[in-house]
Amino acid sequence: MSGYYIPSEGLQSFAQSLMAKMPVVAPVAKGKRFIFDQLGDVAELRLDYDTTVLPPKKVFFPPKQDLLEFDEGKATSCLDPQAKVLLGVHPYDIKAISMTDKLFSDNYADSNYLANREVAVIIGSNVQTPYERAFYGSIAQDLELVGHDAFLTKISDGYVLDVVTEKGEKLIADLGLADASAEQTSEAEGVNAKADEDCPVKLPFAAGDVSEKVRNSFKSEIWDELSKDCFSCGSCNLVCPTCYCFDVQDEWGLGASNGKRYRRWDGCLSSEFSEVSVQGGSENFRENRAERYRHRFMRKTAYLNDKLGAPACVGCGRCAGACTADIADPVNTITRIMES
Amino acid sequence: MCDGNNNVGQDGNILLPKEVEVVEAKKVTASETHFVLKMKNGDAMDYKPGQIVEAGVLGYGEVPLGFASSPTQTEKTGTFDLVVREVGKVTKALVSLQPGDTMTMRGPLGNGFPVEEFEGNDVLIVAGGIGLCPTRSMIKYILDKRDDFKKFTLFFGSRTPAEQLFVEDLDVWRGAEDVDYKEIVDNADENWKGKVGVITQLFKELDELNPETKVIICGPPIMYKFVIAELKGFDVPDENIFVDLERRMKCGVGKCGHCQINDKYVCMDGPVFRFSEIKDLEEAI
Amino acid sequence: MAKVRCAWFDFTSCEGCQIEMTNFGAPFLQLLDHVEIVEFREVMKETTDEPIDIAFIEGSFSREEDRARLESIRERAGVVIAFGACAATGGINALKNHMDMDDYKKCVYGDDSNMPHLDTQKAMPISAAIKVDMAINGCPMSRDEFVRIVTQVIHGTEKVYVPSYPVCVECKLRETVCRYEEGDHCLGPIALAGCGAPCPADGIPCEACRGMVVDANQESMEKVLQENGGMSEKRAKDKSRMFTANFRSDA
Amino acid sequence: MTTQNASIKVKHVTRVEGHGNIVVDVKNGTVETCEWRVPEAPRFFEAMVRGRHYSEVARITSRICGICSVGHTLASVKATESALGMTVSKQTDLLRRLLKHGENFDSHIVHVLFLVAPDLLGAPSVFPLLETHPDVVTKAVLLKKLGCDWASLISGRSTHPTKVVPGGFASLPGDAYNPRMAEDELKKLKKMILDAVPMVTDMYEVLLSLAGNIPAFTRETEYVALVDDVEYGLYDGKISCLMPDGARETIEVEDYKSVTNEWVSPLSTAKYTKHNMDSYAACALARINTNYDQLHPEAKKIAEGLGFAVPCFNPYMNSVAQFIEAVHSAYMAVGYIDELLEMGIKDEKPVEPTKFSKGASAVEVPRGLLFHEYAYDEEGLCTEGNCIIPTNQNHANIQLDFDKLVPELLEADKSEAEIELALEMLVRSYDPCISCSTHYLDVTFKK
Ligand SMILES: Cc1cc2nc3c(=O)[nH]c(=O)nc-3n(C[C@H](O)[C@H](O)[C@H](O)COP(=O)(O)OP(=O)(O)OC[C@H]3O[C@@H](n4cnc5c(N)ncnc54)[C@H](O)[C@@H]3O)c2cc1C
Ligand code: SF4
Ligand code: SF4
Ligand code: SF4
Repeated sequence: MSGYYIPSEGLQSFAQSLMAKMPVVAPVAKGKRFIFDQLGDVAELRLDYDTTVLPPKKVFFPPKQDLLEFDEGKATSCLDPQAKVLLGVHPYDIKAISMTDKLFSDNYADSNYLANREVAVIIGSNVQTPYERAFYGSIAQDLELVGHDAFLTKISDGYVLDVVTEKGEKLIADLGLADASAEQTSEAEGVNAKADEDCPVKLPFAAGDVSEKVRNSFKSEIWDELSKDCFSCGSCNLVCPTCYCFDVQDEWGLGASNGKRYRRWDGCLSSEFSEVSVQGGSENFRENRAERYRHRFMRKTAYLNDKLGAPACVGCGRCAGACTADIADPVNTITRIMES
Repeated sequence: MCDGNNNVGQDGNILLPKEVEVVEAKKVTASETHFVLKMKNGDAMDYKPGQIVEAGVLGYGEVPLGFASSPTQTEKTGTFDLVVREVGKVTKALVSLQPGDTMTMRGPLGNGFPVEEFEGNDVLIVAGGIGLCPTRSMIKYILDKRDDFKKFTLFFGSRTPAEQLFVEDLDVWRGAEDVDYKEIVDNADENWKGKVGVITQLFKELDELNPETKVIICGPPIMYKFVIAELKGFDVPDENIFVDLERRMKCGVGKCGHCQINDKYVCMDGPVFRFSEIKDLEEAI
Repeated sequence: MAKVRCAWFDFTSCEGCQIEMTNFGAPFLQLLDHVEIVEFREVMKETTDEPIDIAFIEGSFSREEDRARLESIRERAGVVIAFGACAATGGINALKNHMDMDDYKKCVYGDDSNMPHLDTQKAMPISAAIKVDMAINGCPMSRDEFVRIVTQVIHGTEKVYVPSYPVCVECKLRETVCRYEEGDHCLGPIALAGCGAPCPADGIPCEACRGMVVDANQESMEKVLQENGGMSEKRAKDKSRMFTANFRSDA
Repeated sequence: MTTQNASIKVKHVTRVEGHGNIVVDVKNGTVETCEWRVPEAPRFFEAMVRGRHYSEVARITSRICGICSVGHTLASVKATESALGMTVSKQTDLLRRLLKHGENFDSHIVHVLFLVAPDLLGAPSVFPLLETHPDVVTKAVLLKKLGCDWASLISGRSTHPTKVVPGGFASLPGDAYNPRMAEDELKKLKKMILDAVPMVTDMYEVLLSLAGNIPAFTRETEYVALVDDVEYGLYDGKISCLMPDGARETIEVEDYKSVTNEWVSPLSTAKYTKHNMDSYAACALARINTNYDQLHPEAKKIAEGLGFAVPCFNPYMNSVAQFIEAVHSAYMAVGYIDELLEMGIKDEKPVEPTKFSKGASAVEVPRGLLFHEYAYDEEGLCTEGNCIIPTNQNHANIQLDFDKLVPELLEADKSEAEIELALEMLVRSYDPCISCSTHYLDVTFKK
C-alpha cells in the first residue's frame, strides 16, 4: 500500500500517538535482555533490541490463559480480546506468527488464539542489532513475509513505515505522517534486501536435505550423545516462536463451586508431556531424554514442513541462548547430524 | 470425519464443552462404570464407531474416552454409551456421577473406523481388557447392520473373569449365530469354565483366516506386537490391520501436541490407524 | 458442604510456613467458609483429640523421639500433607546431614556439646516416619499452591496434579531473564517447580528449595555450574547441599 | 495463704512461636522449682553456614526463623558486608530501613492483634473472635496483609526474603524492572500505608478499651537496645545498655560478646545471656525505654493516649510498646518513601567485596536485639558464624520475672488457673521466637 517517513526524533511521538489509541506492546529492556511489554513510557521503546526472551506469540497465546470459568456447574468462555498494537516485530517472528496463525486455524479453529490475533495490529521492524545466536538468514527463506499490517525500516535519518493492510492504514490514517520519498523508499528496500547477510550465524544446508537426513537418523545413537546434558527443562520449547503445545488444568476458586480451566505452555522436552495411562497403568511414550530431544528436532526440521511450507524454525536463535547446557542450538545439532 | 458443528461452543470456543446428562450409571466391574448419556438442549450426538470424546467434570478436567455404543443405537434412542475406568483424578470424578448429573463433553473427535471399507468384507476384532469399549461400538454396529458384512469373528481377552466388561453382551455373543465369538482369561477363578491363557492362543483355534479380512486390534500395547505376529502367519497385509491407540490428550483437536507420534496426531489422524501407516513409527506401538 | 477439619502441627522448622497462613489477607477469611481450624498451636489454644480431615505437618523429622507424635497424627488424620520444604524434603535442616554430629555440636555448643538434649539425627522428610499423601512444597510453602491443593482436596480429589518439571519452565512462563545470562548461576534446571519461580524473577538463583525433579541431571548441573556459573569444581559439587541434600546422588 | 500446694499441668502453651516448658513446683507454700525451659530441637545453623559462599549465608540464616526472617536476613547481610568491606549506597540504606519498618509493623500486628488480644478478651484464640468481633478481626487481617505486602514489595517476600543480598538489592522493588516502575511501586506502597491509618486508629481504640486487663507487675531490669543517630534504633546503630537507675552505657557492635556473655543451661537447647545484672531484656520495651525521644510524634500521641510512660518496668507492657512501634513504623515509612522518590530510584547493582575477613552486625528484630557475625576465607566461603537471637537474650529475664511473679501471685491468693494464665501471658508478652533460639511450651505445675 503506502510508504511513510518518520524522522528519527519523531519515532517516540509516533509511538505516543499509537498509545493514545490503544495499548502498545513493544520491545523494552529487562536486565541484559529485552521483552515485549506494554509500553508505559514511550522513552523505554527499544527498536534496537536484538531479540526478546519470549516471542511475541505470548500476546495472542499467553503463557497461562483462562479458557473457561465455571460456577454451579455452568461454564462460560473467557474470550476477551483486547485490541492492541504489537510494535517492532522482527521478520523471523512475523513468519512464526503466520505459522501459528495457520496451526491454530487449521481443522478446528481455536478462537482462544484467533480472537486475540484478529484484534491486534502488527507493525514489524527490521533487525537493527542481530542476536548473536540468530540464523534467520539461512532458514525458512522461502516463506513469504505475511501477517503483519505495517513494517518499519530504519534508514540513515529515520524510519520508513510501509503499510501493507487496511487495518494498518486505518491505524495511522489520522497521524499526519509524511510520505516517504523515492530515495527513502529505495534506501529502506536496500536495508531489507541485505538484512539476511547481517545475520551472525549461518545454517549451510537446504531445508529439504535437512528434513530427509534428520528423519533418516531417527534410529541413530547420535541422539543419546547430543542429549546427554539435557535437563528436560523445556526452555528450548517455551522460548520458541513456533512451538505451541499446551497443558490444560482445572482450578477451583475460593467459593463453594466456582473455578476455571486454563491452559499453559507445555513442551515436549518435559517428561510428563508424553505420559499416558494405558489400561489403567502409567506409561511414557518418550521415556528418556534422547527420545524427547529427538522429537523436538523432528518437529522443528521435518514433521511440520508439509503443513507449513517450511521447517517449523525461523532461526531466531532463542533456544540456543535459553538452553543452560547449550545443546539446543539447531545450527549445532543439525550440523552434527548432517555430518554424521 | 463428522463436521465440527457438534463441537463448537459459545463464542466459537472450541475448548468450551457442552453439557451431557447422565441417564444411567452402572458399575460393571470393580473399577469400571458404564454410562448411558444424552446430550442436553436436544443436540444430537452424531458419531462413527471408533471416534472419541473429551469427557469431563468441571473442576476436575477432561479426558479422552472412546464411544462404547453404536451410532445405530443412538439413532434410535438418542443415547450413547461410555465406559470409564477409574485410574486417576478426572476418571474418579467421572465415575462418581449419578443419573441426572451433568457431564461435560466435546466431540465427537478423531477419525473412527473406516466403516465403508469394512463393508462387504470378513471382519476380525481382537479386544483386550478395556479395549472392548471402543470396539464394542464397532461390534454393535456390525451386528446391527449384519448383512453389510461377511464373516465376523470376535476375540476377547481379559485378565480375570471378574474384569470382563459388558457381561450381558458377552452372554448374547456367546450364543449368537452371526458372530464367531471366542474368549480367554489370563487367570481363571473357580467358576471359570472357559479357556485360560493369552489372547494369541485363540488364533490356534482358527483353521483359516481370509487374508482379505479387515482386522481391528485394541488393547494394551504389549498385545499389539503379538497379535500382529499371528496375523502375519495368516498373510493378512498391514493395510488390512487397524489399531486403536491411546495417548495423553489435552485438547483433542490437534493443537496441544500431547498425542503426537511423529507426524501424526492421534486425536486428528487417529485414534484409529492403519497398521501400514504407523508400523515404522518407532514411538507408535 | 460440611467444613473440612484442618489441623497444623510443627516439628523441626522455622515456622515460616505457618506464618505464611496469616499472609493471605481476605482470601483467608473466605477459606474459613470451608475450613474449620481445629488445632494450630502457634495461633490458638484449642486442641483436639477427634479425627482430623487434613493434617498439615510442618518441619522435618530430625529426632527419633518425634516419631510417636507423628504416628499419632497419622492415625487421627484422613489426609496428611507435608507442609513446606522441611516436612516435604528435610529442607534446610538437611544441610548438616553430611557432617559428623560431634563436629556440628561442638561448633555450636563448644565444650557444652556433650549434653544429651542436644542430640539429633539426620534431618529427613516426615515421609521417613509416616505415610504422607501429598506435599505443599517450598521454603516457604507457596501460598498459591496451598490454595490450589486445599481447594482440590476439599472437592474430593485425592490425587492432586502437581508439576514434575523443573523451575526453568516457570521462569520462562514469566519471562524472567535467566540468571546465567546475567552472569550468575542457578539450580533451576534440576529444581522441582510449582513455586512460580520467584527467586530468579527477584534476581537471585533458584536454590532448589522444593527438592530436585525425578531423574535430575546432576552431572550436567555440575558441569553448567562450572562452565557457565564460574564456580570452582568444589563449589559446584557442594552447591546442591543447601536444600537438596537428601536428593544428592551421595545422600 | 491457701495455695500451699499447686498442681497444674498444661501441655503445649500456645500462641508463641516455637516450644518452651515451664516447670513450677510449690510445696507447703514454698516455691521449690520454678523453671523456664527450651527443649526445642537444636538446628545448628552456625555449623551449617561453614563452607557456604557469602552469597548463600543470609539465605541459610534467614531460615532460623520464619517470623523474623527479614531481620535475620538484614543482620546477616550487614555482618557479611562488614566482613567483606562493602559499603552500601544511600538508596540501599533507605530501602532497608523502609523494609525494617515493614517487618516491625507486620510482626507487631500479628503479635498484638492475633496472639495477645485473645488473652485480653478472654478468648482462647482469634477464631472465636471472628463471631464476636468480626470487624476487628477483619481489620487485623487486612493490616497483617499490609505488613506482608509492604515488606514483600521491598524484599521480594516477607518470609525468607529474596531481594536482600550482601552489597545491596538483587532487584528493584515490586515487579519493577526499571526505575520508573520502581517509583510507581513505591508510590503504591505509600498509598497503601496512608489508606490503612484509619484502621490503625480503630485498633488503638480497641487496645485502649482493653488496657485495663493488662496485669500490673513490675521488675526492674537492664534494658539492651540499639541506639542510632539517624532514627529510633532499629536497622543500625550501637548497643546501648540502660540500667534501672537511668545509667547508660554504649558499646560498639563488634564488642557484642561483652554484652551477651552466652552460657549453656542444661534446661535448654537455647543459650542464655547476661550482662551487668543477672539478666537483661532486649525487646520493644527495651527499645522504647531507650529511644522514646526519637519516636515519631504520632506514635508519641498514641503512647500518651494509652497512658504509657518511660521508663516502664512491666514486661506485660511489651505488647503496648509493640503497638506504639507499629504506628511509628507506618509514619516513618511514609517519610522514607518520600525521600527515596525525591532522590529518584536508580538501577544499582550490589557492591562487590573489597576484602575477606570477619565482621559483626546488630539489628533490632520485632522481639529484640539480634547479632550475626561471620568470617570468610579468600574464596568468599564462610569459615565461622555466630547468631545470637533476642529470645535467647530474654530467656534469663523471663526466668527472673517468674521468680518474682510466682510468689507474688501465691501471696495474692490466685487460683491455679489464674497463675497458669498469668505465666502464659508473661511468656507471650515477650513474643518469644523459640525456633529462632533453636519447640514445646509445656507448663507443668508440680506439687
Ligand atoms: C483415544 C483414547 C481413548 C480412550 N478410551 C477410554 C475409554 O473408553 N474408557 C476409559 O476408561 N479410558 C479411556 N482412555 C484412557 C483415559 O483417557 C485415561 O484413563 C484418563 O485420561 C486418565 O485420566 P485421569 O485424570 O483419571 O488420570 P490422572 O490422575 O491424570 O493420571 C492417571 C494416569 O493417567 C495418565 N493420564 C493423564 N491424562 C491422560 C490422558 N489425557 N490420556 C491418557 N492418559 C492420561 C497419567 O499419566 C497417569 O499415569 C482413552 C484414552 C485415549 C487416548
Ligand atoms: S535441550 Fe536444553 S533447553 Fe531444551 S530441555 Fe534440554 S536442557 Fe532444557
Ligand atoms: S527452534 Fe530455536 S531458533 Fe528455531 S524458531 Fe524455535 S527458538 Fe527460534
Ligand atoms: S534463572 Fe534458573 S530457573 Fe530460570 S531459566 Fe535460568 S536456570 Fe532456569
